[in-house]
Amino acid sequence: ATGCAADGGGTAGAGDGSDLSITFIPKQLNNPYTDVVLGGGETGAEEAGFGATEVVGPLEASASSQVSFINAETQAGTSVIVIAANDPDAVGPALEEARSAGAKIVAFDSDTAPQYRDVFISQVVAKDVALIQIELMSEQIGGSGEIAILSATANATNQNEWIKFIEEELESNPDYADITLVTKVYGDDDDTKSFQEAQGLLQAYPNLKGIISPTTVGIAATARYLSTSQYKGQVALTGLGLPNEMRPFVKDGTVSAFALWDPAQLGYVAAFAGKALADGTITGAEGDTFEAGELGEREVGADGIVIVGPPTTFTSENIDDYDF
Amino acid sequence: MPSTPTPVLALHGAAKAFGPVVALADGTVEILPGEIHALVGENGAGKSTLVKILAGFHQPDAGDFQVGGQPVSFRTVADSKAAGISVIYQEPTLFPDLTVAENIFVGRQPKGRLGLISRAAMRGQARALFERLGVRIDPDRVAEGLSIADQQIIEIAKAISLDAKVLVMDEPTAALSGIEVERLFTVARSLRAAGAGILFISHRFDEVFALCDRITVMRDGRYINTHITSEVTIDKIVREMVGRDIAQLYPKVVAELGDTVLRVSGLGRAGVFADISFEVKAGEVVALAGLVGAGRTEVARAIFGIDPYDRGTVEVLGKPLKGRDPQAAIDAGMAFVPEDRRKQGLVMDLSVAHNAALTLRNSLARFGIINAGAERRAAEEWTAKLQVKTGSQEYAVSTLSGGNQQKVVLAKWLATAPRFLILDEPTRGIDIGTKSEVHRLISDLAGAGMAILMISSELPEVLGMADRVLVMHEGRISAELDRAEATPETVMHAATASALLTGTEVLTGTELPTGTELPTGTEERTR
Amino acid sequence: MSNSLSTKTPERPTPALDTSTVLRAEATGRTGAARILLGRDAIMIYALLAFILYACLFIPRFASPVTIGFLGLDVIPVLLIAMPMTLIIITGEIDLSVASIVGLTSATMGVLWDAGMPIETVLVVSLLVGIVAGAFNGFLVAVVGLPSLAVTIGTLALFRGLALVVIGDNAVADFPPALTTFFTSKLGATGIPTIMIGVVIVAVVFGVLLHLTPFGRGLYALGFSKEAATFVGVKVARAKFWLYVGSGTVSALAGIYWTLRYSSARSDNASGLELTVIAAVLLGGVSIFGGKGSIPGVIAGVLLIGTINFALRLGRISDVILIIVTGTLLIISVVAPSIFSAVSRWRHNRRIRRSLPQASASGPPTPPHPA
Amino acid sequence: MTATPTRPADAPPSAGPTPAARLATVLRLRELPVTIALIALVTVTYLANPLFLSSQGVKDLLLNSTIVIILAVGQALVIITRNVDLSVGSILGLVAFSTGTLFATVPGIPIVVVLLAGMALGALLGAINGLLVTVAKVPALVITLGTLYIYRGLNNAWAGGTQYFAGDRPDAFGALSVDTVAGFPLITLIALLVVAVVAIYMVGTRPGRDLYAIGSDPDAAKLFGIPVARRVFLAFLTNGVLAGIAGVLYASRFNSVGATTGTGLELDVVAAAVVGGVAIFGGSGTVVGAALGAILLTTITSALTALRVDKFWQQAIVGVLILAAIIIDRIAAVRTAKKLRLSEARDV
Ligand SMILES: Nc1ncnc2c1ncn2[C@@H]1O[C@H](COP(=O)(O)OP(=O)(O)OP(=O)(O)O)[C@@H](O)[C@H]1O
Ligand SMILES: Nc1ncnc2c1ncn2[C@@H]1O[C@H](COP(=O)(O)OP(=O)(O)OP(=O)(O)O)[C@@H](O)[C@H]1O
Ligand SMILES: [Mg+2]
Ligand SMILES: [Mg+2]
Repeated sequence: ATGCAADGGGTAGAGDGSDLSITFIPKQLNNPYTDVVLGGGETGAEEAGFGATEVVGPLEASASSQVSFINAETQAGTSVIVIAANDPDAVGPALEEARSAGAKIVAFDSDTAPQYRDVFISQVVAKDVALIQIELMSEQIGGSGEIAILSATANATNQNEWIKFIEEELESNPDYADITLVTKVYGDDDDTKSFQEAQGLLQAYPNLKGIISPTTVGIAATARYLSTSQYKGQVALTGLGLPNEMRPFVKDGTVSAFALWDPAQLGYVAAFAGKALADGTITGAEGDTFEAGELGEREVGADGIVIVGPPTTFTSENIDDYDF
Repeated sequence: MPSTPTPVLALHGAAKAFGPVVALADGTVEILPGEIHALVGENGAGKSTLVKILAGFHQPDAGDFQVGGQPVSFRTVADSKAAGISVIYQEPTLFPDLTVAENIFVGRQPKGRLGLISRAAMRGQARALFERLGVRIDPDRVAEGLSIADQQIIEIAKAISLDAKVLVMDEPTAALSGIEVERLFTVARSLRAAGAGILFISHRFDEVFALCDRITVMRDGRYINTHITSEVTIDKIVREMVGRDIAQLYPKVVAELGDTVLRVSGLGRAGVFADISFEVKAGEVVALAGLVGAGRTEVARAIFGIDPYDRGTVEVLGKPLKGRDPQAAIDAGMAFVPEDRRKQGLVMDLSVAHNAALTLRNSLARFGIINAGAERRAAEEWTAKLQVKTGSQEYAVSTLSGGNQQKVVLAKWLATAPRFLILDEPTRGIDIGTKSEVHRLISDLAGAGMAILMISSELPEVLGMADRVLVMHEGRISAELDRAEATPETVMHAATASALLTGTEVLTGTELPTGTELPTGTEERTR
Repeated sequence: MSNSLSTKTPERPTPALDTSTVLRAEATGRTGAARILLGRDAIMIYALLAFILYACLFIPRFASPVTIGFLGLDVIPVLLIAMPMTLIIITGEIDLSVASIVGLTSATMGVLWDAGMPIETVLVVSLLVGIVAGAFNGFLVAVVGLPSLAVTIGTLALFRGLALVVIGDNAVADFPPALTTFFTSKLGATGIPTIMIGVVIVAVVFGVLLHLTPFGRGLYALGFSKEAATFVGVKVARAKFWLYVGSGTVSALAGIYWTLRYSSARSDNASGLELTVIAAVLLGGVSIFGGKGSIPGVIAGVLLIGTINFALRLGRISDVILIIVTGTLLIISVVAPSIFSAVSRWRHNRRIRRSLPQASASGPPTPPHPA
Repeated sequence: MTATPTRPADAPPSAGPTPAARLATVLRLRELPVTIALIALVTVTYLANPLFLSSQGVKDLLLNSTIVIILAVGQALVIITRNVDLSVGSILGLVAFSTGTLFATVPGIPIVVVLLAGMALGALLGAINGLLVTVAKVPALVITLGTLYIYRGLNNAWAGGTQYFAGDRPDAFGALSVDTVAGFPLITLIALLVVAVVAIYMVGTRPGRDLYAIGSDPDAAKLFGIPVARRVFLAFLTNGVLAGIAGVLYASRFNSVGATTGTGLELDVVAAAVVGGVAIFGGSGTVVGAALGAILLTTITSALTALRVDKFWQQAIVGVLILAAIIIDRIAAVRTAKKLRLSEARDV
């Protein structure tokens, strides 16, 4: 599934790392997006030369449910813990304990508070993600009208950051002066709930021109609602989605364009960053660099953030080229 | 012996045990077609158990059972019904949420179009049945809240509507008034004429002798004898039922009376009882007699503070007692042995010791913690005095026999050293041996100066134990009789007398409780 | 006929007149040590010990003080709430709103702290919120007399909804570090969380209340039969009311713990915890019909689920297995006793059938027939 | 004061209920409060936001309640027998995922076959509940709490990270929740059919009435000879089948089905039945009431959104509604009981 890992035939990592172990703790198991990320992570971990790779995590994405998994990993003496935090603070104390027991902490996908981790592997520059979504939306609604945002959980770190940038951009950029953001709603990354929130939006705001959903579950559910309702083609939809999930809605015209990075790269880079931390090649300080397999060298930016790559825009033209 | 027709139903040597208790050791009865057959015996003789075996509800542990000459073995109630046996149980088995009509026809509702239940047909048939029984009950009201008498009538309607070969009636008349009983008899006789066999259970000998062709006597779970009614006397039947001299069973010692311990004046609760006034003195045993459903238990519960009352006062030793507060009653020196020991008297899963000390739990505690040693000692004292037979104080009471359970209930109340004791059916369903022990105890307690109010449905017990008898009828005290005045006739008359009058006569002079809502459409809803 | 019965009960004085002839000389039951060692609670405790032994031997790194620490911190909320829940279920009622009270308390803490109140005030007010929530349940169940299952499904939604109203989608995290570290600190090298002292106190209070006080005796009576309890002077409504207040209070304590342990106050904290608590309590031997159960059994039940949970995570076995194991244990724990009692009833009946005379042996009497 | 004086035992019984009595019967209906609440809610919302009753609005309302209606009807059956089934959410999840799996692995499989398969799976899971409850004679609350966990665990184990999306299923299947007949989406029509069939069964057939008798007094039912175990088993089985139907329709209606589908639905469903006037201790209530309860609870969410009420208030309002329903029910019961006690009483 990971385009990047497949075509490179990457080199196996250093031989001396086989006693190192890495564990991925996603927000929630059994989530398709997560599965793609973890697929990349496992490939990366193998190439980077970890002796043992594990994936553990809660079945429900709640703030505190990740803590006991971190605890168990601490006790198991895992060398690198890679985590996508459901809540930036709730996992903090547990991660501190893991660190003091010698583990290196890599946050990916969704950050923890910066003091609890060594590096954060970010999809893309947060602002870029925000900008591309508002840009796509503006194009589709002709630069004016009411829009709404349908997000994941109200506390999701990454979504909230993007939303913040979107709001700032709407205020500051004169191109978007005629666009008003009327409301933000939350589908909790639950298909049913997102579906009904989408429905409610359209009823409550009859003049709504478009919806931005910066979450894969939300955009798919909204697309499904729009495609089966009278609003199909009338209300624009964009955001971040998985090509495989969105394909039918792009084909039937419900959605004309949406964006995403390659999720597999996220896991892939996280594994290499973990290896570099464990080996002591980097400390997570700004300016540190490490080799991320076939993706080449990566640099740790301000606040310990590593950027993976630019987002891709998917349209009916290119969507068939991707399989994730 | 003349050749006889095949019995429609014949049961021989049926036995049934519940855990350690043998409820029925030799249940035997034969019912001929076109006969009304009485089954008599003391409380706990095993009559209802036998009925439940006929009904297929209990499977006998032993015995031989034939219907229409064919051996049968019922595994479920449905089997028995299918074999043409229709049963009225002693305790009403109505479904409170269903309508009256539906209660009658559950499981065999008349069907109308499309094979669906036809409510109209059901209503019509129910009305026809009630007409036959000469009563008016709205078939469309729910059964919840019906009086015991109405419930009983519905049970009867249900049973006769089955057109069964055998009709079994376990104390159907216990809650009925004279008119209703007469109606029931008319119906029973017509069923007999149509060739059905009827098994009739009653504690009222006048009914048994008026209605039945033959009488089977049971005692202590065993078949004793069967008589042709016209060839036997009440005396003989009673001797066979009791099997011993009454005097020996009721060792009454008249005690010297002391001060008034309990004074009840003008107690009333709308719709349940009214104008209840009486006194009980130290050393006195006052019996509260009456038919089942007369409201005796309700009065006792109100006195003890379990149920509320609207009017009147209760005084213990001259001090007025707060209503609706059993703890206050206990503190004032009252004790109450309730009628249903399984549900009201005991916590079946707790040990004998914990049960016996339950009433003392507050006084056994020091700094809020129960002193386990003191608890055990308190429990042991009374269970030993009453000779409760148990392997250990730590056994759950559910493992004891009924008689021993009743002794634990008595123990737990006597442990509070009460001045006034209410006994509601103190010997219901316990064996004769324990029964006489309980009677001796009652005498001893009265002798020691305790005031006792005893509710009993057993006339011999009432007559044998009481210094004074209060008879209740339809929620009022209809007679107060001295020990000398109290005979089976005077008590029964007071318990039923006014029911023999017509409704209007009963009503004259009855004041309406003030502030009572008059429900609209009552004549439609009720009889 | 009567001989065959009475020979079995030689010590009874009046066998010939006795309907309730006892077949066996004495009722069966267990006394003293046997009663304690073979009871339902004891079985739970054995199961717990057996599992701990297994985990120590076969699950790498399980046998370490670190386990005690993490395990302790994990089970605290369930352990706390299980205490009042045990008492409530013993009286035959239920409280489904506990997890929502945790959420409401947490939300209240977040908002008040965020508004700049001193932490002492925040804690007191949050605790009061829990108490009021419990009293509200208690009022509806005990005073108005509504079915607790329905009431607490309603307040489950209501309290969680109020939590949302209070804090919305915010999360408050910046609680005083001294406090949050205290909540995860351990007692020296033992690995036992410091806060466990408080939990033990709560457990002891409820254990004593249930097993050693007049109030507790009354609760068993109440759970077995409301009537039986009323007759011995138990104030039914009052007892139930205070139990729900207790439940609200302890749920609030759990909410405070939750918020400070994870240093995160949110409206969705502990959502779904009610079923976990109830499952643990039932597993601990409390009968859903009331009247049966004990605090030691429940503690063993909570710890058993907690330990299995932790061991599975340590062995990196998916939570999927945990869910299935929890469900299966729960079913076995209620089905097994009923199978045992069915078997023993069947054996008892068979014995009775053998010991009772058969009808054919006694010969049917020939009652007179009307001429 | 009572009917006693007018008790001429042989007075002719009247022919049928008077109009006044009929009105009284209507007023005593347990479904009345929920119906009034629903009408009031819809009216108020419509006046504030006419879009609420646009054709799309109505369609959405109906679609939203469809799944819960079916589940509430099944739950009502079980509750009426004085039991409860907490495992319905997990059953729905398993069936929904197996529906997705069927479409994905057997291309071209007819929709009817999938529906039947879903019902069969639901029946199996419901039968397991029913067997455990009736054979082992243990409380349904405990058993179904156990199977809630087990079924959910099985679904998680089976599905893992796999999810099936709308695109994996034939268009005709998705169209079930899009196409309308007379303004009613097809899946809603299926739900209404289910309500009608079960309602007729409960009102018009003997086994249906037996369920009420059992819930009203289980001991009396046994004494009376009703096959209690068989009927209760049947109620659990039927509930399983209905949860199965709901699971299949869920897959038609929503975008994705996977490991977590149906989580947390159980209490909503019980709440819907309770709000609809089904007594939690059995014996009374109707499936139509339960369906109305389901509609009310799902509509309230949409209505509050349409009214732009802060979404944070929604859940609290749902809680208040549930409490109001049981309190109203209680008040009615107490009043009836008092009336009956006084009217039935002897002249004291
Ligand atoms: N289910 C049961 N479990 C234990 N003991 C029982 C049970 N049913 C009846 N018994 C006992 O069996 C004995 C006989 O009871 P039964 O009800 O048959 O008497 P009865 O002749 O009908 O008395 P009554 O005239 O009071 O109705 C009693 O001692 C009673 O306590
Ligand atoms: N919950 C109730 N609602 C309405 N009426 C009731 C209720 N409980 C009892 N009654 C009525 O009160 C009357 C007294 O009932 P109860 O059976 O307690 O009398 P009793 O004299 O104690 O009889 P016994 O002790 O022999 O059973 C009955 O006629 C019954 O209809
Ligand atoms: Mg009897
Ligand atoms: Mg009585």
